[in-house]
Amino acid sequence: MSAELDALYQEIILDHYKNPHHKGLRGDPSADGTVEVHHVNPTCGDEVTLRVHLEEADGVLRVQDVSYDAVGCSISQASTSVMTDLVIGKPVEEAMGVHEVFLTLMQGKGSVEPDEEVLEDGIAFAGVAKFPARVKCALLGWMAWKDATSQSMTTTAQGGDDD
Amino acid sequence: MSAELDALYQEIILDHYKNPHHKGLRGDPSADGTVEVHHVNPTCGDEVTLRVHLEEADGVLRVQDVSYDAVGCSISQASTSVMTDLVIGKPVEEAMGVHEVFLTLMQGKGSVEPDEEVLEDGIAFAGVAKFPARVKCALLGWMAWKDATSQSMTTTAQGGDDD
Amino acid sequence: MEGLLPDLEVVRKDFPILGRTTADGLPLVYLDSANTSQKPQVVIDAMVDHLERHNANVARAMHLLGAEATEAFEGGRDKVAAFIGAPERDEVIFTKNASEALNLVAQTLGLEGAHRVGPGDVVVTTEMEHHSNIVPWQMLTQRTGAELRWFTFDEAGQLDLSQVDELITERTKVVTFTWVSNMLGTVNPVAELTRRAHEVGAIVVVDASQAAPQLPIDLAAMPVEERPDVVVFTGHKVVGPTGIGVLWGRRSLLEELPPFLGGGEMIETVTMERSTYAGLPHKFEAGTPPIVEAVGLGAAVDYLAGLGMEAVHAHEQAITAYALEGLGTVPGLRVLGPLDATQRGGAISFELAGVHPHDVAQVLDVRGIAVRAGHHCARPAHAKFGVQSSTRMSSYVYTTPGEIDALVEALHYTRDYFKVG
Amino acid sequence: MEGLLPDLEVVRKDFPILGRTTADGLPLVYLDSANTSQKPQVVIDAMVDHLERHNANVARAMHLLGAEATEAFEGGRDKVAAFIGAPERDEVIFTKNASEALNLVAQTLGLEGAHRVGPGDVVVTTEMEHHSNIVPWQMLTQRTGAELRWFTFDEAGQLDLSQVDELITERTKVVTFTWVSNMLGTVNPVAELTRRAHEVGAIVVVDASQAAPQLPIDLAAMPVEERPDVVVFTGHKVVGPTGIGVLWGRRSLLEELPPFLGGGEMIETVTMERSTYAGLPHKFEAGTPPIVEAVGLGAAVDYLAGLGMEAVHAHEQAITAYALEGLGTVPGLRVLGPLDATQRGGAISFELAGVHPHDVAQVLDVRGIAVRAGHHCARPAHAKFGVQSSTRMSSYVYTTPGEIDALVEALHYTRDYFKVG
Ligand SMILES: Cc1ncc(COP(=O)(O)O)c(C=O)c1O
Ligand SMILES: Cc1ncc(COP(=O)(O)O)c(C=O)c1O
Repeated sequence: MSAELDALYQEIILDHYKNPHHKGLRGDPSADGTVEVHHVNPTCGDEVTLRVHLEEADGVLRVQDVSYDAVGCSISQASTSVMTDLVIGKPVEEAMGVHEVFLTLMQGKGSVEPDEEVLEDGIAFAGVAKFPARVKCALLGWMAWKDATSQSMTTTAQGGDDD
Repeated sequence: MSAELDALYQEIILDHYKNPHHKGLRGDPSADGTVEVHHVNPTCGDEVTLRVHLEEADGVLRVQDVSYDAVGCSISQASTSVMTDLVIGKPVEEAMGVHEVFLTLMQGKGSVEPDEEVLEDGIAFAGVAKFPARVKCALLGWMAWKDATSQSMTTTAQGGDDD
Repeated sequence: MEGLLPDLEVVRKDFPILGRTTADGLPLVYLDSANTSQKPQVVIDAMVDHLERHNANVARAMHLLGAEATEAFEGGRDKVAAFIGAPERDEVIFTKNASEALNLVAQTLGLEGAHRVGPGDVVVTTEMEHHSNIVPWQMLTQRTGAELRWFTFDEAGQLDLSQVDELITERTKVVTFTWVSNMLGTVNPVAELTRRAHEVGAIVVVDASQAAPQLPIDLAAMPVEERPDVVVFTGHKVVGPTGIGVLWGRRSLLEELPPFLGGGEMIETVTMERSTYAGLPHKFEAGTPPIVEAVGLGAAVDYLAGLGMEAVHAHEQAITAYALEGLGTVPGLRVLGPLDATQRGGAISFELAGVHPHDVAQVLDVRGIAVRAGHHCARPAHAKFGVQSSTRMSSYVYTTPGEIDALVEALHYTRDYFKVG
Repeated sequence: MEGLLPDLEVVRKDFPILGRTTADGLPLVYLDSANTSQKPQVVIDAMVDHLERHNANVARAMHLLGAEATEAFEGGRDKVAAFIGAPERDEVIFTKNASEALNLVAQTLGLEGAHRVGPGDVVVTTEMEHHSNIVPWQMLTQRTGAELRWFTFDEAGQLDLSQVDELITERTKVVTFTWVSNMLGTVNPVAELTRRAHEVGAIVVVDASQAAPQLPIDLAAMPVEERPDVVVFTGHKVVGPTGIGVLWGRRSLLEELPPFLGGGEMIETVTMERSTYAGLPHKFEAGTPPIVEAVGLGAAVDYLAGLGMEAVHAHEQAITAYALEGLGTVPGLRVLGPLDATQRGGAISFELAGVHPHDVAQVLDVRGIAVRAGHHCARPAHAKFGVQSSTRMSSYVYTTPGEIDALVEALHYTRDYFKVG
């Protein structure tokens, strides 16, 4: 019983929940390359307002910053915190790849081996995949990030027509 | 099997079906005391257009005439035909009484003994009461008559305010 | 007989009700499947198992039963999506029946969106529709000031396609028609009508209430210009329970339409001042959905898929051909609809000279044979033939040639009983 | 404990699902009945018997099975009418759920009739409604240019009735509120609010989704000025199946409202040009109705009537009192709603300091205890308390004091597990 719970609530998750990284909205929401989105899990009402700032340098588009305000359960809060650790500073393309890997893990119903190289603290969510009702929680922040990033890429691509 | 059918399709019913009484609309629909109604059995689409002419004489309101056009099954056609025989010429109050007796017979699920004194050919419908789906057929013409008569009484009552 | 389901006797054993007899001990001959189909044991068992072991509300419950119920319910959606080859499973919306699905589309088209129907616009339907595909469009056109027009059909029960150019014009916003007529049995040319409607930018709404039980449907395999924008059908005619209907719609159209019913499940967030709405399919599923019904419907379409819809279709055609032949031997009997079994569905409406349909049905019923008498919710189509009602026999996967024989014999008996001929 | 159902252990045996265990072999403690109730064997059996022996379409079928199915379906209506003491059985309309019933009223009030809602009119609801009794009225007022206003409630979960004069005025066309709140448990003063609304000629729509399962309702016995004009509830919360809801409405009002969905069953005659509509109840029941669901619902309300609604109510109150007491022993736990069990329904929502409701529900679930976490489709009411979500336990006729003990113990464990306190 407790073992089952422990598989879900890994120490890493509870740590991120108590001390979330990169929390609190930062930066100028109207700056070039910045997009803010608001996502909701209609099932339970968990919400996240998330801001992504992309910047291009040397022909590579990077996730310059991600910040957020959120209310929700331990899983959604910790997952958003871990997500920011994983994507901030990475080239967008690479970060999208990490998102894919995390998504595959979550949708695997517990049958996917997590890759620590790629997911770092994110491997703690392997147990969540066995709780279908919680998968949405773990994905809330990631989905918001992906949405904001895609939107920013569209605007950035339009703004950067001349290169 | 055939006995069951014969209980429903009494000779009297088939006779009225083949040779309906008082069929064909008559009289002036806009005459004082005349009301025309159109009733439908939505289940099967059977229809009747029925005209009632009431007239007062010696302080008694009478069913002067009933005429109709109708399409429908043997039961609804025969029942309308029998109804006209029963109500034409009677004081409205008495005719309404006959209607009540017929209604009671039809809603009795076969447990009510028909009263030949009152219902005459109408007793042939006693068997219909055992076929719930056909009760509506047997009542179509009666309901139309009652509706038209009630409407006519209201207008007649209004017209006759001064007596 | 060729084309019959190979294991017909086994199939019949799957349907417990077929073991029933009348009060006189006569076997039941159920020839009213176009009205509603009977249910195989697997459908009943799936519903019982759900109610006895997994019942909970869906989506919003995160406990064990809630997760199981949600999986079962959404599993029903997956099965239905597979059954019709839906391009996307989230395009499958559960309604309460086919009628609600048609109203959902007709009513929301009157409210907003690129396809909004307004004054001067034309909605085209046909004269052979079920009332459920006429009345919603009358309401829409009356409320919006649009015009309702319709294809007529000929003596043989075929739509008059020479009216296409006149009816499907730049003014036409919606073209709607039944895939298979529930009264005439006619199979309409979905691909051709859809292509023509799409050419003028109209959306196409197809009533597949009689098609889904009988024809293999693979939406994803249709060329997109020939694929309707909306296809609806109803659970109880595909061996599923009442209380559930299906609306499949092209995602882009469904996203453009405003919500229909408001309430729980269909929202994203709610404040007292305003609300935002959930994505597909939940946007159109207000309140607690038909959960045990989706479980039953999932089992039902799986059952039909197990028989194979090609085989089901072949069976219907074989029985229909046999029935048309048998009915032809009854003097004074006139079939209303196409006479070639390969060109029609399995509902056969007919008149019997001198005997009213109710009386026909009554005599048959006393012999244990269930047919339908009345207008079959298709009054305009009856009016076309100058009749008010007809008798209809309709077969399904469990119908045997022997049952058709019983029908034909009973019709002869009916004529004798009423002394016609 | 006083007030419990005398044969509680026998009652529990009536519900097959209560015999289930979790994967770990723990007994199931189902405390999510306000979300949906479990089903007794008699309800399941009635549905199975119908599907296996009497299934046919209703009203329009005149054969043996058709007559049996019609009798069973209309018998369900009679039973429901008796359950709520409806003045007339034909005033009972079957919808797909409570949400559809509320939308039916809200949408048709926007179309025509003496009570038609238009620009400048006011619709009054409350801040403690289920989304299904907020969103339809938002849609109505947005579409018609009317104004939506609402009663707020206080910290104790009681409506602020000092707002009556300000909210219920000559401009007010509709007053709608929940009889029993699904989140707070508050029981609202139906008679008083209805009387005030009737004084200004407003119609009163009461959401009895949580009241019907718990309180004896006898509409015919209410003084007419205190009797709401419309009362709705949903089948799956009164131990019936999903796929069916109930709308009771005063005949004269229902006759005045235009039809909602168009189609089969709700018509009188149809021509291509126009249609006329059937009388009550069929006018509002387009398409094939929820037949097997009405059979199940009939058996369900009969089951509850058999227990006696007074006894059911007493049981809820006893369990609720016991639960409030037990929850009071958990440090950091705050109940959102009235604290006096005699003044409330059986749904208890609470916060547990330091642990998010999802995490509470998760820990409980692992111990076999099913509660609900989230906004319970009452976001505005949660916002009022400054929270986004809460945990909710809700009991029913099968709930035992032992199950409440298990809940309370599990909440203590939850605090330990998350190291709060
Ligand atoms: C108070 C209240 N109103 C309305 C509803 C909606 O019921 P349904 O989801 O069955 O439409 C519910 C239940 O979810 C409820 O608790
Ligand atoms: C062609 C057709 N369309 C629509 C319907 C309506 O289906 P439902 O009554 O389940 O809404 C039917 C069946 O009655 C039908 O045969």
